[in-house]
Amino acid sequence: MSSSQIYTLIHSIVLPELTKTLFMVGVATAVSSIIGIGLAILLIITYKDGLKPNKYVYQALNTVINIVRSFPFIILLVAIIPVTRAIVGTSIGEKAAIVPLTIAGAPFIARIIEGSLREVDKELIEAAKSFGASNFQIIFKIMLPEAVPSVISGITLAIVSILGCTAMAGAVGAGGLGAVAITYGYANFDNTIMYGTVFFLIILVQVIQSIGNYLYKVLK
Amino acid sequence: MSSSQIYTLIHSIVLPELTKTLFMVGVATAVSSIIGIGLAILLIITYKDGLKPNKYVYQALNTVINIVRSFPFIILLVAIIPVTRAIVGTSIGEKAAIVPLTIAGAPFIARIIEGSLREVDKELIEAAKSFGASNFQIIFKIMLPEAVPSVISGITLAIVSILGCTAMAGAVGAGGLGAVAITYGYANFDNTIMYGTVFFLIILVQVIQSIGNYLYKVLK
Amino acid sequence: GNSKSADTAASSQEKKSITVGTSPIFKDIVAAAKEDFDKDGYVLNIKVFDDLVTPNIALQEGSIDANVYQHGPYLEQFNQNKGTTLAPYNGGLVKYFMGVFSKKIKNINDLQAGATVSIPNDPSNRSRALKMLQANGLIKLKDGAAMPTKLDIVENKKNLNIVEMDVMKLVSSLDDVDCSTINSVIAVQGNVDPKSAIALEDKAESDKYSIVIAVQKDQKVDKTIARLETALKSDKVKKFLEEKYKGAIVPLF
Amino acid sequence: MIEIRNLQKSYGDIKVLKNINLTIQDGEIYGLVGRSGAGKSTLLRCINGLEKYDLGSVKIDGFEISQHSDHEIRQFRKNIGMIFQHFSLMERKTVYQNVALPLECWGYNKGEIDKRVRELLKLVDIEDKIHDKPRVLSGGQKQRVAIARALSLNPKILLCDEATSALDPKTTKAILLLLKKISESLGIAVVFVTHQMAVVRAICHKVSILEDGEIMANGTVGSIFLNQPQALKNLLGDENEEFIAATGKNIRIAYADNSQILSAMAKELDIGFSIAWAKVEKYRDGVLGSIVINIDEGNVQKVGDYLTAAGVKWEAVHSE
Amino acid sequence: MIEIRNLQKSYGDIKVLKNINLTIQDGEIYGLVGRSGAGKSTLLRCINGLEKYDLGSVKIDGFEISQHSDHEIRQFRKNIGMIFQHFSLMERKTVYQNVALPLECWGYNKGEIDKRVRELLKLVDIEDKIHDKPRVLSGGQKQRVAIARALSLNPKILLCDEATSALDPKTTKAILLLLKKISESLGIAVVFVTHQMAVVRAICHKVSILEDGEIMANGTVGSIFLNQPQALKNLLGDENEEFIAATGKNIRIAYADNSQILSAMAKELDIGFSIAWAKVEKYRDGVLGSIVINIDEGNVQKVGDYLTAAGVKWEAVHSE
Ligand SMILES: Nc1ncnc2c1ncn2[C@@H]1O[C@H](COP(=O)(O)OP(=O)(O)OP(=O)(O)O)[C@@H](O)[C@H]1O
Ligand SMILES: Nc1ncnc2c1ncn2[C@@H]1O[C@H](COP(=O)(O)OP(=O)(O)OP(=O)(O)O)[C@@H](O)[C@H]1O
Ligand SMILES: [Mg+2]
Ligand SMILES: [Mg+2]
Repeated sequence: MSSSQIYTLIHSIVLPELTKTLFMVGVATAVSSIIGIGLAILLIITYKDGLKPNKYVYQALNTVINIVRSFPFIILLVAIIPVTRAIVGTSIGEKAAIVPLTIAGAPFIARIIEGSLREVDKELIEAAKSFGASNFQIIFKIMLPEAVPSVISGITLAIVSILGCTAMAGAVGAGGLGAVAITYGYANFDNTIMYGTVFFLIILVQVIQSIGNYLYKVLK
Repeated sequence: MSSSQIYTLIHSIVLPELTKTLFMVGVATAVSSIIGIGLAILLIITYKDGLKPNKYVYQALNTVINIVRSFPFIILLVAIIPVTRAIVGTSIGEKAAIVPLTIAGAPFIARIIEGSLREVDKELIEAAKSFGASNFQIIFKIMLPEAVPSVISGITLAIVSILGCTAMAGAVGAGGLGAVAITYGYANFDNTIMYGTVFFLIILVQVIQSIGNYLYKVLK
Repeated sequence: GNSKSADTAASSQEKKSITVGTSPIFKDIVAAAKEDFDKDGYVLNIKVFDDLVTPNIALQEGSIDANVYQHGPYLEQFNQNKGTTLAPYNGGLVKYFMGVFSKKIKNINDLQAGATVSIPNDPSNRSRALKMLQANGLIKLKDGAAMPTKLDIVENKKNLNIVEMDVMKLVSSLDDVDCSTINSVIAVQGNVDPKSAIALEDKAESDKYSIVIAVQKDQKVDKTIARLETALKSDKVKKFLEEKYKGAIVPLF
Repeated sequence: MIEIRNLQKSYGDIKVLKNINLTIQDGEIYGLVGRSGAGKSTLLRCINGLEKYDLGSVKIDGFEISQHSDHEIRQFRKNIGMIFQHFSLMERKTVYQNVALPLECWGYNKGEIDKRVRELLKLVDIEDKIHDKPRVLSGGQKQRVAIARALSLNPKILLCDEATSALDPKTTKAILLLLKKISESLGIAVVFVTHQMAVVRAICHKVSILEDGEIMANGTVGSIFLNQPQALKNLLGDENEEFIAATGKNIRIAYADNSQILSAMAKELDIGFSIAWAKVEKYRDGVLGSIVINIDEGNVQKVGDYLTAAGVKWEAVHSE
Repeated sequence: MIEIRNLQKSYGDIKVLKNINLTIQDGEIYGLVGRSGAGKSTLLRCINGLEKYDLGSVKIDGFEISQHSDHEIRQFRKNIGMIFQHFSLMERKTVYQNVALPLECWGYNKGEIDKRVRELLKLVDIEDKIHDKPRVLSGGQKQRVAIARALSLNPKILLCDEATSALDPKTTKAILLLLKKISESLGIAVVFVTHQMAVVRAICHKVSILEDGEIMANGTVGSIFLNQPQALKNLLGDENEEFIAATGKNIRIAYADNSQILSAMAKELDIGFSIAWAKVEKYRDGVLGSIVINIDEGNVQKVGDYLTAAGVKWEAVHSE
């Protein structure tokens, strides 16, 4: 690759698409983390040994999560177009991509956080009960704080997976590094663009993972 | 949907494609679990506080995992065609799809298992050291067994994610339920096939998740 | 109130900035037209969709003003199945053709029983590929299937193993299959000489599949779309096509 | 007041608590002793409802946990502090935050919390580790944090599960003194599960001995240690092996109050004795214990008669 | 033989061990006592190399852990059993599997393992929980499993970190007897960290008192308890408050061997005394302890002279 090619690649593709990618991944991660954590909490609370066991709610949530996770992403993208349009006013572009990314990300994160919360020592929960902590407090002051490091590494995993999904968001014209790698690189048999963009994706993943590992270490 | 349509759907699509799907997911999960667990163990061993800290090995593995995770799946599919051909003799069909599925699954599983292993109580590892357990034994007789429930829920998560990827494996002519849902249902404007196949995907995910949850409960 | 209605009037006839959806394959052609279009304050926004369904959905919902990626029959079928109200804007723009390519055989009749044939897995190319195989006497399709799929094969004498896959993968699949049905655009981009085809789609057949500019039936920006058409059908674009695709994409203007 | 009536609890087939009856008054420090696995921790956990029971009732000031709403149970538990056998500290919070947690949960304001936490950490003498996480604490330090946390809400009832097992003698004394003071001044009931008889003697008014989920003996500490019921012997083990008696006979004397029985006996009977074993300790407000004296075989009859006449409990103990 | 020379260890700025020197012979049971946080556990963990130290050396039969390969260290640790303060049992393995684990790791065959595990579980009296997971065990039951595990490989050195803190008195005695027997018959060295002075008296030959990371007193158990060094007093706390003396004076007598000093004194001086406090216990093979007698103020001089003449250590202690 000549240096002028590299310059063009970076200027006309990488920088603008990187911004889009960060925007999509950032917003989708933030929102799906909130939803995912919420779902995970509900799962943990209503679980058989949970704070407020409720078979029906648990099963319902469990099933909804499984259903959403069952959809191939591209089908999900289209199936929820009415929802997307209702939320962002259009079904194309990076804003529109955030909705399916979030909907796909949330149940994934829910499962991960559910796993982290399940590993919190039962004795700590009992200790909290013993001084009269409410279920709300047990979740937010005991379980979540104790699970923070493993929640962090779970969310790091999720961010990278969501980043992977943004590549498919090219289907709704959202752009982003992954989509460019596919539409300009892969679909055009242009290895320069393909591997060039993937290279920046690699750097991005490396950065995300390093931040995740660092936070884990600090918080542990 | 009429009953004859359902019959056709099940007979000519669901059953053969389900078999393919199970084959791909099964083999890919098995192999990528083995590789992923291996990688996770190496990460844990060579980590700063690990049993045999080694900055270089750790960083190298970490980077390789990040690189593989950076590739959009469809690009990975192309990028490793020579590898696929070397392993299974062809780059098309469900056998060929197993290679990229495995390569994409392994680093994902590695990250999940790494997380599970990191949560194993340090005191247990010390106890094992105190009676002279080898590093090998500490990994296989203490850390992995203690982490089994969380490994199980991690692998459950991975299976569902790999199942999601099989939909994209249609790109190399692998077929499978997800690919049919996309190419015959979605792209062919056939909602019967699309939602029909997705329905079976949902059942599949539900079954996978239930087995995972059950094993978790029993093993915990 | 006054200025607003003026705006609406202007945009209904000649919106100065339009967005056109396209696919990875046709994005370069649209891009080649951009220079001519982008004069006198007009702006052409190009949105590349990595999918064959979403550009039409986007067009129907009004998120884009036109799209350039599909052939007429596909658009028709789409309207029928999805209840959309899209229409081609005038006639065809360009066309490409399907061919059978192989690294193993020189003549399509040499295809052994049980041979593996790879075909595209998207409906617009798949149907053409299957019809081409039928035309070459390899299979028989159910009568009247407008966009046939593998499920519509009623006879497969040579018991061919037909593998559907992503169009982009067809070229690389040549190493693994006995032959492959690849359209000329993909072939040329994948460094396969379209002239090396061992069988070709009927000319009459490929004429049916000319790529169109699709718009909403009751679209309100007629003048701007006309400008788009003009830009696309320019000599500049023609030259670009000849240089880049070497006959794999045939201009219909 | 804690009233436990006909309490029963099983884990699967194993009956862990069998028909427990117990009444603990306000201001009383109640010892719960018994062999490992006897069900002490389980009984304690039934009191604040962390453990469900199969039959019977546990009432605290008339409040029966199984009949109340979540909200009421929380309110109820606010008044019951518990020190857990395994400490159960939050690993990711500092010492300060661990002790502050109950206060935060009950909505105390920052100033109050700060004051109370510092005061408690001073009481348990762990101020120097205030911003450390439990991970870096020694066993005894963790236990002290657990004690501080249990006291944070000024409970009316305190449940202590081997709350001084990891503490050195001096710290143990200080903590016991603290508990005694709190109990006396505020009239709170303390239930103290322990294996340390010295602890029972030092602060408990009453004690129950659990054996395999049953209360086999209970009463005031004085009566239990004086009367040495079989349950106590089972718990303490055969102590014979502890006495050296190369020659002569060993006689165990139950020693209570400040009597001069030994010097008087030496003089009156004009005999000599050595002490083979003794444990006489201040027990709340008197002294209490046993002394095993070693006398010549020939003097056994005399000594026995003398002690009986003086109204002192005694028995001959067999040496190895 | 364990030889510790000039051992130093810090966590950040905090010096946890300051210049520790200690020699422990084979067959010796060595007590390590000290206040909570004094560094006992840390010192113990330095012995088998679980903790790295900053300066000094720890040698076991001449083997210094920092100078050896992994393989040698494993072999070395095989001979050092350790009972952890927090038990450190594998949560997902049964009692049986926990005890079998070290044996499995050292490649014993199934039959040997089964025999040894059952034998050990019988020794610590926990056979009835053999297939239970630690989660359902009581504190003392867990501790017994930890003890069994530490003994599984027939170690030559046994490191015990408060190994009987969760056990009832009878079980404690049984375990101590077991350790003593093992140590005597196999000549193994036992290092016993504990807060229970009774344990020290019962089985230890020698004892060191740690204070803030320094050994402030050490010697045979007899000499330490007789001489009552300041470090011991610091550890046990001020015991004055334990004596009741409404009237008269309290005198503490260091009581050793089977002397008849008290009866003789009563007769010869013709005085009466009551016992305000006493702890006389069998210590390994003799008796040892202190007795605090309460006498009339007027007799103090007489009694003092008498005791001094008889060569008995004594001191006047102040009551509240
Ligand atoms: N969750 C459980 N499932 C089954 N059995 C249990 C469970 N918890 C406790 N047990 C059993 O109940 C019995 C009583 O346990 P508990 O913890 O109350 O004993 P404890 O008197 O506190 O003993 P220690 O002094 O050793 O702490 C034990 O035999 C124990 O194994
Ligand atoms: N990982 C660590 N990081 C920092 N400080 C530590 C760490 N481990 C122990 N300490 C500190 O070292 C000191 C000695 O701890 P150690 O556990 O040896 O005490 P100990 O004598 O065993 O006390 P206890 O009788 O309470 O168990 C304590 O003050 C403790 O806070
Ligand atoms: Mg207990
Ligand atoms: Mg310690």
